[in-house]
Amino acid sequence: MTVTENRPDYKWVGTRPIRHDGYDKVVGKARFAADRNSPGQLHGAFLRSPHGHARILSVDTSAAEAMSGVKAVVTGADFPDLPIGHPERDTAVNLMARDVAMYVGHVVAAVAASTRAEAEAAAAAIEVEYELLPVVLSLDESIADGAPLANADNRTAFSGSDDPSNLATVTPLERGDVDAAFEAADVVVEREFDTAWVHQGYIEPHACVVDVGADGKAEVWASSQGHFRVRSQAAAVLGWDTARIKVIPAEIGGGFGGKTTIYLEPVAARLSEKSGRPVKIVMTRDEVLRATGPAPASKSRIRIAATNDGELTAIDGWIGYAVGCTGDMAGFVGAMSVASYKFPNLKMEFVGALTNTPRSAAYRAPSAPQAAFAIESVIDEIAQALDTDPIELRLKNAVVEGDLTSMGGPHPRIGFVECLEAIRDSEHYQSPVPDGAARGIGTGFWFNIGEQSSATVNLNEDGTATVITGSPDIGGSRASMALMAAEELGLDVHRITPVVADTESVGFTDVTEGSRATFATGMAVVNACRDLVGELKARAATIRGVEVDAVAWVDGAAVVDGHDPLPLADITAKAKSTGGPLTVTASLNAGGAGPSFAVHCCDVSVDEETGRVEVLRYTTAQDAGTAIHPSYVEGQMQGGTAQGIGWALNEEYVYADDGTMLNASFLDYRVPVASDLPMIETIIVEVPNPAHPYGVRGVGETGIVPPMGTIANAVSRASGVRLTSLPMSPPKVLAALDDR
Amino acid sequence: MSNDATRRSRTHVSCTVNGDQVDFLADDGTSLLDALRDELDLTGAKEGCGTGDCGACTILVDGRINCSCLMFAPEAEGCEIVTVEGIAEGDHLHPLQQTFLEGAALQCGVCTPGFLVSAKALLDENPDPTETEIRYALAGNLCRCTGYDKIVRSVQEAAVQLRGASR
Amino acid sequence: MPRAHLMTPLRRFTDGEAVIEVEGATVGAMIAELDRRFPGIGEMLTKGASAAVDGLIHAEPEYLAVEPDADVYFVAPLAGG
Amino acid sequence: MRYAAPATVEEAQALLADDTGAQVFAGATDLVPQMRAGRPAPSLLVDLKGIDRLTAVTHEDGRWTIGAATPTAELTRNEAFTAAFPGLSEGAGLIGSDQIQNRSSLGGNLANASPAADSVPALIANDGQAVIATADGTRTVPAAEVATGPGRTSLADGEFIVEFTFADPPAGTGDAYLRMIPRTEMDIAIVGAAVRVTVDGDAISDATVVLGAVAPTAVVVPDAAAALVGTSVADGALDDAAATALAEAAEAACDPIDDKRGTIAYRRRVAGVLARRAAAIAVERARNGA
Repeated sequence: MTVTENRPDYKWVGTRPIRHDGYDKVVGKARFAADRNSPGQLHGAFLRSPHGHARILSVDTSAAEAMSGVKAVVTGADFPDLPIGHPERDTAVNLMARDVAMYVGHVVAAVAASTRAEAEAAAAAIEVEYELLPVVLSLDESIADGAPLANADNRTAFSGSDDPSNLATVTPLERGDVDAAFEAADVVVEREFDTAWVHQGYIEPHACVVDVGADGKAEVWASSQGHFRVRSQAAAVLGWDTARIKVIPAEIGGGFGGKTTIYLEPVAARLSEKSGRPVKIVMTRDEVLRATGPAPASKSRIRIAATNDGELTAIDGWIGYAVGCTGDMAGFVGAMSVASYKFPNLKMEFVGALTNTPRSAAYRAPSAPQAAFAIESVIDEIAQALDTDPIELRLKNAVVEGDLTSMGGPHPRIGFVECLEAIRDSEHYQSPVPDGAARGIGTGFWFNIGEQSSATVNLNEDGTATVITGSPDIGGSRASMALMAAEELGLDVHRITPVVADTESVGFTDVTEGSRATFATGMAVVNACRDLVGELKARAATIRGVEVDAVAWVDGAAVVDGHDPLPLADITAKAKSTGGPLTVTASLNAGGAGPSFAVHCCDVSVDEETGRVEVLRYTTAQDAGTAIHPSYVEGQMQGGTAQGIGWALNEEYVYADDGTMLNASFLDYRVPVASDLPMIETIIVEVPNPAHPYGVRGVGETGIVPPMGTIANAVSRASGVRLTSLPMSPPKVLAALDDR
Repeated sequence: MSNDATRRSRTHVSCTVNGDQVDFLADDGTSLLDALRDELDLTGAKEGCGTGDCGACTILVDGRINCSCLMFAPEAEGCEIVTVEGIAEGDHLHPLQQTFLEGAALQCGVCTPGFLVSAKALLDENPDPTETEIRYALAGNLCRCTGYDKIVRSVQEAAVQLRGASR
Repeated sequence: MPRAHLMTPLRRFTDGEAVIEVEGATVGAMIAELDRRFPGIGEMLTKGASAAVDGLIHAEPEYLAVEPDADVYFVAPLAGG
Repeated sequence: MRYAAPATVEEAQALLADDTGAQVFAGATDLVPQMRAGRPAPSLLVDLKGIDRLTAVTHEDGRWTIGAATPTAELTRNEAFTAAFPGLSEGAGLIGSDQIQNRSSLGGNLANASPAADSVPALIANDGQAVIATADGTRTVPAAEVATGPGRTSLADGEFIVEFTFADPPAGTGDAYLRMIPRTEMDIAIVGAAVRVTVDGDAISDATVVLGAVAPTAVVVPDAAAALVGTSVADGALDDAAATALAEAAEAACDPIDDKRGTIAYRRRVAGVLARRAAAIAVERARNGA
């Protein structure tokens, strides 16, 4: 279902063609990173730290180097020591520990050998002498007075201090007079919340094949969300010129933010350089869970004031994130997470604190789900206290265009109210709550980002087209690029071939994150097509012998008064005689990414004797701006929701006291399976983003923000007790029920 | 099975894969998944976990679904193996492949080969499954992109088409 | 004169002032002037902030033109997954 | 690592006698993950599925004989077996996904000696007898005596389970198995409960209650059975007092651990709940079958 506002009459945009890369993916031909083998390749394996925090006193690789099949061994000493403050120092340190191992699973050395088994055996034979250091495992431990340092290199960003600290970022936000507002409030609800570490859980483990030639040039076959970032990070970590490195984007088997940084490629490159052979490294699932991702655990305290007539007058809170062993991914965690309600008075502080756990990575709308879980829970409790409808309460306080975000800065045109109304009016919300069940509402949003993209559009001799971009296709973006090109050129979408090109074959393009591919790369495609249409009109003017001003481009043909329309294919057929090949490249740094809001509604039942929660029905409404390919917009909404349901109910890292992850498998790290979920009904709301030629907003991230609050609110209404700790696993729910 | 119960550590395996007779040598401890991918270059089946928990390596062995990561390569001796590369009939996609495409049942596509094989096994045995039966039959295949909605709907649609075709 | 609106963490440079009137035909020129008046804020605005102008958020907006009566909001740099 | 596929029990016995580093397997659904988690690789893999006797299912003279390596999918598909032992069939059918079901076996599930094995409580509740190949023949022991602790069994080196036998259940008998997992599939049981009852007239005349995942091995709970025997099911359901007594006895029999999958308190609580729920299903089946 789609709810649309004033949408132009498009021919291709908004249709649902079969994706161009689909055939290869249903017949098993698509090549993901691990599907690549190079002649003569070696296999890499890692030695990882068994300690949560330890100084590396010595590394003896001699026994490993003497073993059968071993061709190269590398350690931290094989990489340049980037200075503190270098933007890729944390990437480098995480790839390969230099002096200190900062979490269980931190790479200490790597081996390349003829077979994987030989490489693993040799890695195990490397002897490392450690001096154990104190392990900081939780947010509370990290921020405690006198806490040992999790990473002595860390400085608090923008604090002006050069003293080592566990605090990566401290971000206060304030407006109005919070104290006065709470004084005057009719209703105040305050709660504390916590959430566990969770992993992105992409099904494809990280993998790469790297071949460094004797000429020093490196060919990298990698699975990533952005191969230009792989190139730039690898260049920085290796100390190489960027131009030495060519990164070829393999198909990517899921990323969700977790493949926006690198773990393997520079190590494989060094091993390849040393051995003179291509080197393939494929992580095991165990390694993926122990040493990549995850998203930060959090703790929060949220207090909200309201009047009896339902105005939310103030929010006061603290949200802390345990960001893992380095601070570079912490950014202003949380700061961009509070912007859905007007809150005339606001006082928040967001903290990112280091722990001896894997360096955290982005996970769909990073830091927003933890915040939304807490805030949406408190708002729901206020609705219960005021005995008011949870959607009406939110409608009364929802931000609209011009309202300020928590950081300052007014919202552009946004569709939050429209999403609330879409759920309110939905068949689901209007239907009675099933017997024995309860219904929850939750909301979320993400700003989305623009950033740099490039696109080249080539018109072929026969009037077909090739659209070349540098954004890896994670979930159908090739089809979206082709649809926008089809609309611009007036060409059948199936006569367009969308291509994701390597770093030497298309202009620089930032990583696919922040829901930016269809927005920013799409904008580059549209710009290129528009320039191309200008060129087509000029060629048509030459052919017709008229001024270019006399040519219009209508439905894929040049139209000149008094002549039959001149179809695109007739112009490309005469390209040689009218000036040569028809090709245009466009590049941009896209501003104006549009925030995307979502409102979720779910029905749950709770087994009062076992604490088991069953999700019975789920509906999501999200503002897509304009859905270029509605099926893949729905897919993003459904996929984010399913991940959020996992985060809400069962997913969590379980650590032993020494920092060892105890559940590093898909058996015990419990992502939802098909039988855990109902259909996820979708309502695409289309409030066009004025900054995009088709009104696109990114849709990839927002879907994961509302589910935890939505489900917590439903479970709390079903059970009569407020659930404040994620995951809401059966033991935790049963304990909460006992405390009623 | 051979009467010579004791084998060398590298075993000659003879079986059919997607209808073709194939022979290959495999280390005894290697998984059938690795043998298919590395010896036969059939990389459709993926390793997502290596422990039977994700289903990305699902193949048909004598008509039944198996995690090829849990099979030792020599176990394939004499078996009929079908991988995702073998479920289309010539140029004609299997109805499941077609409905997966039309129904946008794949996003990243890395789990798709396993889902297609599992869903084919389900429909071969139960031409008219309920939504719940589909969900439980596919519970051994993890997908992290789609939330399963479009996968389940595509299997339902393929079931309708297959029943129509066999009428 | 354009107005620079500073998110809270930036106000430690301005003695708590949230809105500063500052000359500048581009965001970069505004940042230079702000840094002259409030030493240290420039690095943070350059490395650690995005700018929202006319409701649109821009990353690395140094050369973005600013109208004489514009409101420029300096906010956290955005990322995503 | 070598691989061997003997065709007879005797060939397998000879292989095991020759190589003390040999490891038998059927589906390897536990063996492969354990090897990937660091368990030393065996020198010889002995695949038992090629031995006809280990995959045979027969019903003769009032006894069922189930080859120890028979894929559990073959048991859940076997309508006569499932009608006779619905609880054992459902327990066997809960081991992993459909993919796993085509590999997993009663023999492997028992010999792996996980306290949480889903088929084991009902195997014991139905008085399954394990026929074990020894160095020079076979011996038969109750299935309950095979696992002695997590990962430990009473099987001597070189021994393996050949088959299980079960007597036809008496008239008016029903069994059921329930487990608690956080998801709906693909998890290891936090608690499992198998109950078998025989109903004579309007009362329960015989009962067995076996719990999984709440102690180092599956545990038979005589007190829980005693709480059922003699109680009336005249109105078609368990007597409330009997149900409560059953749950209390089940809780009392638990000796669980805190681990990544569940807590002591949670396991104990839910053991009582599942025992009660499984008993209700078993009674219903017993009455319907009677």
